Amino acid sequence: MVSVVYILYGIGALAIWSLLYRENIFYRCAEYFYVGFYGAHLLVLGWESALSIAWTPVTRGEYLWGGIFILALGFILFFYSKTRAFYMIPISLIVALGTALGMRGAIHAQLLGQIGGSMSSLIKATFMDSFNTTLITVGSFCTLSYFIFTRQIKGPIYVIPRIGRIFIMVTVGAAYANTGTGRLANYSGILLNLWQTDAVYIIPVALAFILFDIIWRKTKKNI
Amino acid sequence: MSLKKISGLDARYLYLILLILSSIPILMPLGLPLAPSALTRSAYDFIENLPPGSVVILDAQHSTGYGPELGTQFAALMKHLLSRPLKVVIVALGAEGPMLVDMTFKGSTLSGSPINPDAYGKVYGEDYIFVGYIAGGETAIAAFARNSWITEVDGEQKKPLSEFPIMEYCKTVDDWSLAISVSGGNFEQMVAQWYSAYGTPIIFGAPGVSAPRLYPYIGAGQVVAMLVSLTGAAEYELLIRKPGLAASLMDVLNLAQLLIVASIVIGNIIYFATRQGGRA
Amino acid sequence: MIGDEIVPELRMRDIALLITFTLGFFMVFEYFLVWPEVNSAATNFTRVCTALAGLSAIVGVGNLTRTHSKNVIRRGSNWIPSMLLLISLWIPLIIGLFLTRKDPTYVYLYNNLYTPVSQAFFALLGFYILSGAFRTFRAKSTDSIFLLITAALVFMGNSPVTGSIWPGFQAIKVWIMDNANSAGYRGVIMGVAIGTIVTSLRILIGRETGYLAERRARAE
Amino acid sequence: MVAVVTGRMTVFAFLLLFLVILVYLVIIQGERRKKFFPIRRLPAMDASEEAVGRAVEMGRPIHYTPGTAVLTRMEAPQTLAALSILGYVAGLAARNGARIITTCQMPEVFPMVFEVVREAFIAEDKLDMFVEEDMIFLPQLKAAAGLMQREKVAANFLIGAFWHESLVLAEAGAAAGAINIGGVATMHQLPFLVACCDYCLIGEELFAASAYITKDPVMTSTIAGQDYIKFITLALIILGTLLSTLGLPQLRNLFG
Repeated sequence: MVSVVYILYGIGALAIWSLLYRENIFYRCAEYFYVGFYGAHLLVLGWESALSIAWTPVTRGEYLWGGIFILALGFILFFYSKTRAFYMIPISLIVALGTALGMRGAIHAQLLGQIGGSMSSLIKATFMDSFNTTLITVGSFCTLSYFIFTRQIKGPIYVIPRIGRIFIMVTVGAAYANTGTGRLANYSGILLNLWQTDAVYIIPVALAFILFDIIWRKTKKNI
Repeated sequence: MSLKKISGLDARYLYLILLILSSIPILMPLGLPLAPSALTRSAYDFIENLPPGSVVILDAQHSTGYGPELGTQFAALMKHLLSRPLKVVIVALGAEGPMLVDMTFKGSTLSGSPINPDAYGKVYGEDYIFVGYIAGGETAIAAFARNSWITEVDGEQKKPLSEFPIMEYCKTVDDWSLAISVSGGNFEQMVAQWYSAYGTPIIFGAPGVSAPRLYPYIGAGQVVAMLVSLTGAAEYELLIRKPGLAASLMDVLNLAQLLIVASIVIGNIIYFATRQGGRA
Repeated sequence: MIGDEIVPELRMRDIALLITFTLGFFMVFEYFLVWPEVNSAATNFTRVCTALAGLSAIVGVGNLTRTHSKNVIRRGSNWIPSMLLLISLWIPLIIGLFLTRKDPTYVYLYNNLYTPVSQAFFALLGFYILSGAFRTFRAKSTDSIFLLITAALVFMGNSPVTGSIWPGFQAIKVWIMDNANSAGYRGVIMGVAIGTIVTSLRILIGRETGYLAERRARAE
Repeated sequence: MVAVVTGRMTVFAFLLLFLVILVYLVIIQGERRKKFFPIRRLPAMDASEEAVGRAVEMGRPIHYTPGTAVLTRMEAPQTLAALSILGYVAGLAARNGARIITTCQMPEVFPMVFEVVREAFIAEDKLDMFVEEDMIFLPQLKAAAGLMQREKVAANFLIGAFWHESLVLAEAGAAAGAINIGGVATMHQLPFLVACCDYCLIGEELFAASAYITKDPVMTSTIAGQDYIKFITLALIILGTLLSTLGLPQLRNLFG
């Protein structure tokens, strides 16, 4: 008995993958469904978090939170529908939080942590370790100097940001490939499901549509 | 055709080549040569050298979230244990364990083809048993070591453990010859509760993301060996000469990555050819 | 509309900047204090903002409904997919809000309709990694030569079959990821951190207001 | 009981350093000097004018998206910087009469995107050309991949904080035959946008872009402030490495 679950799996997956051939009605329906469903999911999650943060405490008798919940609901509904000027008020709260979090994280974890990491001793147990540590320290030094914006660096010193840019390219190449392998493993998992489950019945259907489309477009071009 | 047209056109031909190239190993596993890493080989050798009748614990502590990465490790280890004259006690210390053990026997997209113990001539209750799920994380790890009958009822037929002859050989951790755990975490707890406390040899099945923090345990001799990610599972499948899901997924990964390297090389050859043509 | 005259708009914008200034610096300096009342106030403020941001999904759903229902009524382009969007928006929304996410129909829709599409989108990356590499890894300059050689080496190191040809590939890949990669990575992170801090300060003291869409003088 | 988190004193000292440099430069220097600090060339921003021109010639729309970081996350400053650049690009589009499609994944940011583009059209007296339907809310930004090919966009701006959707959007833009202009500061997506976009703002360049565009004396002086802090950081790295090599790790321990 053909399982509906895997047929739906095949239809959904191949409809999205048909974008690789060209944008078409099957892909568009899958995309519109995807946007619609996740729009609902986003609000369901948002509603759930708002309930647990603000409304459930009311049921435990802490009435302050009920007020904040209604206020939050009112803020969004009232201010957004009014005008740009009013909507700035709820936004200024959220921007204040995001900016403060961004700053705290950036100073402590990113900047100071990385500076500390770049200060290790260049003399290590083995020659290879010393070479690697020197490479990392010099590399991060040059890379950071690439981001100097207001000083036009001329003359021999220019080699430092130039080397910095090369280190950036090495990092980009390495990270592209390393993350790429993970994405390919993902892709092969989906392809495996398509071949080894009842979803396989959708493959010939998809191929038929594509071939028909190629022939139809070729004949239309010749007429 | 100008280079722009070539690269525009080629993207779809590339996708077609990738689809065909990666579908071949799925339909018929090629079993591309895979140099088994030392870690995988030492796990295989340890199990091969276990004296007949040894009690081996196989713990399912992974989850569906890891997909085939851990599911195939669990299946490969189970096939090997069932093909050896050993007493295999399967336990689930992870919440999704019971479902995953069932899926491994019945076959699934996470673990590969079904495993039929009868084909290995093994009898449930005498040669292998599933003692069910024990909740509690570290406390469960410690409790199961102190008393392997802690669930009192087996996970498959829900009958008292006393009715199964195999359990006579597995009362506490002292009876264990080896503890294998396929898991996404709790590694430090298992080393503490099983190896440090009782000296039980341990083999881990770990995802790629956890491997780096486990190498020190192997270096210190607290853990015998480890299977790492899909690669480890594929290598183990080739060692037990039963290429399955992991091997075919590895073939897909190998071919896809070699295709990318080839396309980088060809892309540059086209680039230099047209640039020479353009300049000449 | 009320906001369009100049006077209220200036007042509202200044109030907004004042709120951002006071609450922003309060949240920054709270990080350095062990002061129970202040710390709990900061946690509560974070919870309120999370609730606000969560609820703003109402705005999103409102926009989706308005745009696509207008498209259906007008029989504009793609009105059939728009109808499908409205159906796949409102049916799960009603189930999700009133019967919660644990309801079997919601779980069925999520697992059997949404997840395959979402995973397929994610798996598109497998194809795009290939076409991206083919299209852009061209040895046009010294930079791109370093880029494509490093990427090729790491790809080779990641596919075990090359291990049986020459075990050195794995060793090279491990060395690149541990050393060459972390050198550039650390430099860029420090740059991003400094940029984030100064941009955040510009926003808090009200100098960076591009996000509030202040009317930009016509660039002569 | 009021106390200070001792572990974070170096962080506090660095924060004060930032404030002092910024206040001195912005308030005192920035206001007084009418001329702006020259910022080195940002190819991605110079290319945006050319990309908009190309879109007008081909009669095809521009696509802009300010990334996928909600404002309650650590990456909020990246989204806000992306909105400033959106104002500039929308201004270019309005002035040259190009159609700009803006997609946004974050519900609380969507009204801001709507207003930034609307305000840019008002500033160019082209409010009649502003199309509300082109401001599109997409709960999942990956869905813009199909949109770009349907509309055959000629220029594709991917500026802000991205996660795994960056490569899908970059390659979909390339498939639609668009010029890809990227700008990203989330480290894990830097490889994909730097590799697959024709021009890309790398890391901190995303933050310097809004000052580079406006050429406003105060804004560019804060960029100069960033450079002062970089010089201090570079000096610290040299000093710390020397001390550690000589066996005095005190400075290094200060930084954790």
